[in-house]
Amino acid sequence: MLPIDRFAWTNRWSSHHPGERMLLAGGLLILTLVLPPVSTAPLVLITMTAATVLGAGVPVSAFIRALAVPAGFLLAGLPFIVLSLDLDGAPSLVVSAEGARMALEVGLRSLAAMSCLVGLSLTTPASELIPWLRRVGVPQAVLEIALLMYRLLFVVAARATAGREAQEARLGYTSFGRSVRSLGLLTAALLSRSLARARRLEIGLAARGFEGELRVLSRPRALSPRRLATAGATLLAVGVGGLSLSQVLA
Amino acid sequence: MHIMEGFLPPLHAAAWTVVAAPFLVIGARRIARITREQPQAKLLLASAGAFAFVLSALKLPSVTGSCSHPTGTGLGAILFGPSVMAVLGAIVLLFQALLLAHGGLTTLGANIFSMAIVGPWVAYGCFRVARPMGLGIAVFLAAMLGDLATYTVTTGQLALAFPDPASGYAGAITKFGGIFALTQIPLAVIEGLLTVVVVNLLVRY
Amino acid sequence: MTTPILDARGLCYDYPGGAVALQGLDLRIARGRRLALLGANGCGKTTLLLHLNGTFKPRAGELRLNGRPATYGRRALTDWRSRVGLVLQEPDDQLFSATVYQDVSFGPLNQGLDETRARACVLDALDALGIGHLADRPTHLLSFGQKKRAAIAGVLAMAPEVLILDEPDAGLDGQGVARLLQALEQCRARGTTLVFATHDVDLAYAWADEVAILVEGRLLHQGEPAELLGDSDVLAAAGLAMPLVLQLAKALRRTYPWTDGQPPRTAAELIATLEAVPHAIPDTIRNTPLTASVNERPNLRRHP
Amino acid sequence: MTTPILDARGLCYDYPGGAVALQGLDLRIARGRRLALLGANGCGKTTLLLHLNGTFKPRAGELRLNGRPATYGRRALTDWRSRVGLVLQEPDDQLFSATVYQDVSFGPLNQGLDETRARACVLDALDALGIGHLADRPTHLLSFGQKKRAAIAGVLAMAPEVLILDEPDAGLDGQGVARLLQALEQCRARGTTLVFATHDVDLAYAWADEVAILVEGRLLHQGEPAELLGDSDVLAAAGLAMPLVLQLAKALRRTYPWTDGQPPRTAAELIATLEAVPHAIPDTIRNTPLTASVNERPNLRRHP
Repeated sequence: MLPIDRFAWTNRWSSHHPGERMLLAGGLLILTLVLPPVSTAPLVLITMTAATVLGAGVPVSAFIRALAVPAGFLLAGLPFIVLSLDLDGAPSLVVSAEGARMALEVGLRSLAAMSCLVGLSLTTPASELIPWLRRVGVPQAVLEIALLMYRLLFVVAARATAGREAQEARLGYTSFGRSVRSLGLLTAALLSRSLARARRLEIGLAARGFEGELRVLSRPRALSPRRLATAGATLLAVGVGGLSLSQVLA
Repeated sequence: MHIMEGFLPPLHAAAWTVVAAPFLVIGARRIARITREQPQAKLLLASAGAFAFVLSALKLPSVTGSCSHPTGTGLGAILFGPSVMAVLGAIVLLFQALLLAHGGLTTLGANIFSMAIVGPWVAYGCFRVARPMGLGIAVFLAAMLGDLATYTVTTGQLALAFPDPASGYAGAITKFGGIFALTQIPLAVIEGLLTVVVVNLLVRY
Repeated sequence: MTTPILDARGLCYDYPGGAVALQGLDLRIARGRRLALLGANGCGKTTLLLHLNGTFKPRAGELRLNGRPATYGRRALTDWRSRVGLVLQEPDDQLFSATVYQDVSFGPLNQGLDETRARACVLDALDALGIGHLADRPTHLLSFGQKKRAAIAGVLAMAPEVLILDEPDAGLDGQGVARLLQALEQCRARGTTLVFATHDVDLAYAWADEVAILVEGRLLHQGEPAELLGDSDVLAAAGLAMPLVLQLAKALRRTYPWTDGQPPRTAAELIATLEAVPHAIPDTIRNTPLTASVNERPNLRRHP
Repeated sequence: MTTPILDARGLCYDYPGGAVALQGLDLRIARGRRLALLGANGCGKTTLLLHLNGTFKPRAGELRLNGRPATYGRRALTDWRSRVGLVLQEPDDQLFSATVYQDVSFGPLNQGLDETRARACVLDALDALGIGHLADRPTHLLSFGQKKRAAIAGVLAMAPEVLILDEPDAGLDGQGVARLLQALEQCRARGTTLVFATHDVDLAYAWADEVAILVEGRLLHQGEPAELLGDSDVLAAAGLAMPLVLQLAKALRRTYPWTDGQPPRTAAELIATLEAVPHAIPDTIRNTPLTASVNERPNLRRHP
């Protein structure tokens, strides 16, 4: 379960300061959104793929697999932007030039933006991104809940997977009706066991002096000026490249 | 139904974030107050959130053969109330973006508004209104209508972003609404049934 | 030689995210026997079990069920899972319903049995596991050992030809293990083939007709328990220790020899062997102090 | 006689819903020793442990910490839990943070240590458990044995005087148990008092300086391992079997006697004892067939 997370912890950059990757992926994401997509998006897609695969050493197959599902949804959705619905008279669907141009722009922008998201999440664990939310004013209690949730979702996921396997072994998913019933049983069991686990965790943490705050120390990691500069230069190059390419295309 | 990363124009993405923000601020304040009085509530809320995330990653049996996922919106709203659910839902959506590449960071505001705010509030309202008609019916209506409300909002969000060149917003709503009506209404019914099964079992425990 | 009920050849499986679980694993499960799958934690035991009932599909390799290659269509899987029952390690992962009776009826009803026949299967399975009196208890109020037996009953009620159990002794105390083995012996008496995955060499040695030793997703050896579990090289390669009874039997044999028959498999057998010896030991030996140094206590049990 | 570090007298505790867990339990934990709490599943071991660090408050009875009666105020509890560390059976019930390093830092920070000193405690604890190399690993990608050691490190980092472990060997294979015991021996070398709750008589016998046997929420006996675990009456009352090594040592003693010293505690010691014997066994014995009947295989290990 959750292969993206596994790569986030095991890639070549996982020991670096997460800020470096946030600068690169976040910067590219912003460029994708604000610059003309037709020229910028392909550059972003290429840069982000190269950074993730060649830089961080994430297998290209993993990158493609992570991108495949949302890209599939994107492909399924684009025809509805290309097709224009004429409601005057008998309703009819026609291909409109404006729709096609919009679909191209949205498709490219979205694909490039997804590559930034996937690149960031394949190289940086979610638990290292969440603490940054403190800077946009998210209260400490909510951050602690989010970080605890990150840990617990793997525990619950393991139980869900095993429960599903046990039900399948007993033929619980061989018809539609049985599937709904089995999934209902599994859901109810998971919920009550998740809440029971919360109570056991309360005992486990009380034994370690829990009195309200879930404060922990992280291993200090230094920002590398060299890598920050490289990321900044990349952003600059993609930005300038995207803008000038759009001039050429115009 | 998640709106994927980069799909919305930047202005729309920013606007939906602004719309969702007050609900999140209220929910976060409420959580901060609850956990100050009862620190253990942190563990309970995190467990519930982890459960909601995992539930959303389980495949829902579907008549059409396509795969979809229960949202758990209705169940969460009934159990925890809509304002807490807004924050839990927002965190779940963040994890879905980061761990599963479902949805996105720039579209987080829009997705939070449809799935963690409107859905739970509608489900909660339906539950309160329909409660006298019996637990099963109330739960079914809450979960189903909560889902449908989410899809309706998503349709509106997409239509606002991509008005039809010929027929404008009305045409866009018809187009996007049409797809969702075909694919999502059966799923909303299944989610309703599933939630009834779950609540019945929980009541019996 | 009869066709094995399950025959795995060259199974390979990788987990998403890159962890390799099985790398060309072979295994033959003969009908009507007790097979122990032995290996240290993380050797791929559980992954293998999930292949044996069709939950996982191997990337490469082949599985034969009663001589015919397995297919993964919906109907084929239904039939497969009716024949090969799988009990996971953690009973809480497989008990869902409110009462034991309801839970055990889950499988038979999914098999499409009518209520009367399903009821008969449920009562039969509860009886075989000696938990008929727990039928109406809520599952969450059972003790750990009771939960374990209820989980097994839920699979047994489907009348599988092979019953596969993942770490059946985990978490049970001595009496719990004894009761469980007794119940499983009942199943075997009805002709069910039994497969255990375990890291407990003592249990495997005492209980199995045959052992298969797994190392890093491969089969190291499959054969006679006494032979494989008495071979220090095999055990070292698998990261396992020799069963205690066998260690002692071998040590005794050096000083206190017996013939080349089968060595004893349980403490009871070993002691019976010792007691059968004429007590005619000369006084010179009888009075030799034999105590090991008491002050020096190795930390590791079972690791000589 | 020195004051015991923990002294429980007449503890009574009922669970809501009526289940009686402790009924007048006494226990003395002496400083610097290894105490094993033995009992069958459901005898109240875990409930007792939760009293020993103040998580549960007894309905009746008294607990003394270093000779002074325990109180349950917030400050008293904080101090108590700094002195008495409790490791639960299930590591997932105690690990809450994304990485091992973060998780282990939780306890020291709660004790009010400043960052520098907390970091030193974390590294020290990781080192004692031999998991320094896992510091930056995510908790959820650890193996079960690694999780167990991480959970222990999280408690050890608080430098408790007593370290209490619930079923520390549960779910670990032979090598995992060996590694864990090695790590705990490190803790003991620093002066930490160790308490295990377990149902594994073999482990308790090999490892403990003292055993306490619990039956139905009461202390049956507390004393020397060899004495209590060699007493069939005591064991029968507790629903426990005799440790295998002790069973064999006793059986050997009848046919193959040694002096009245301490019996061997591990297979290694027993074998060393046997190997120390002069091999002068008359040929009449050497040639007697000693094999137990092979066809008749008892189902129950360790239950003669």
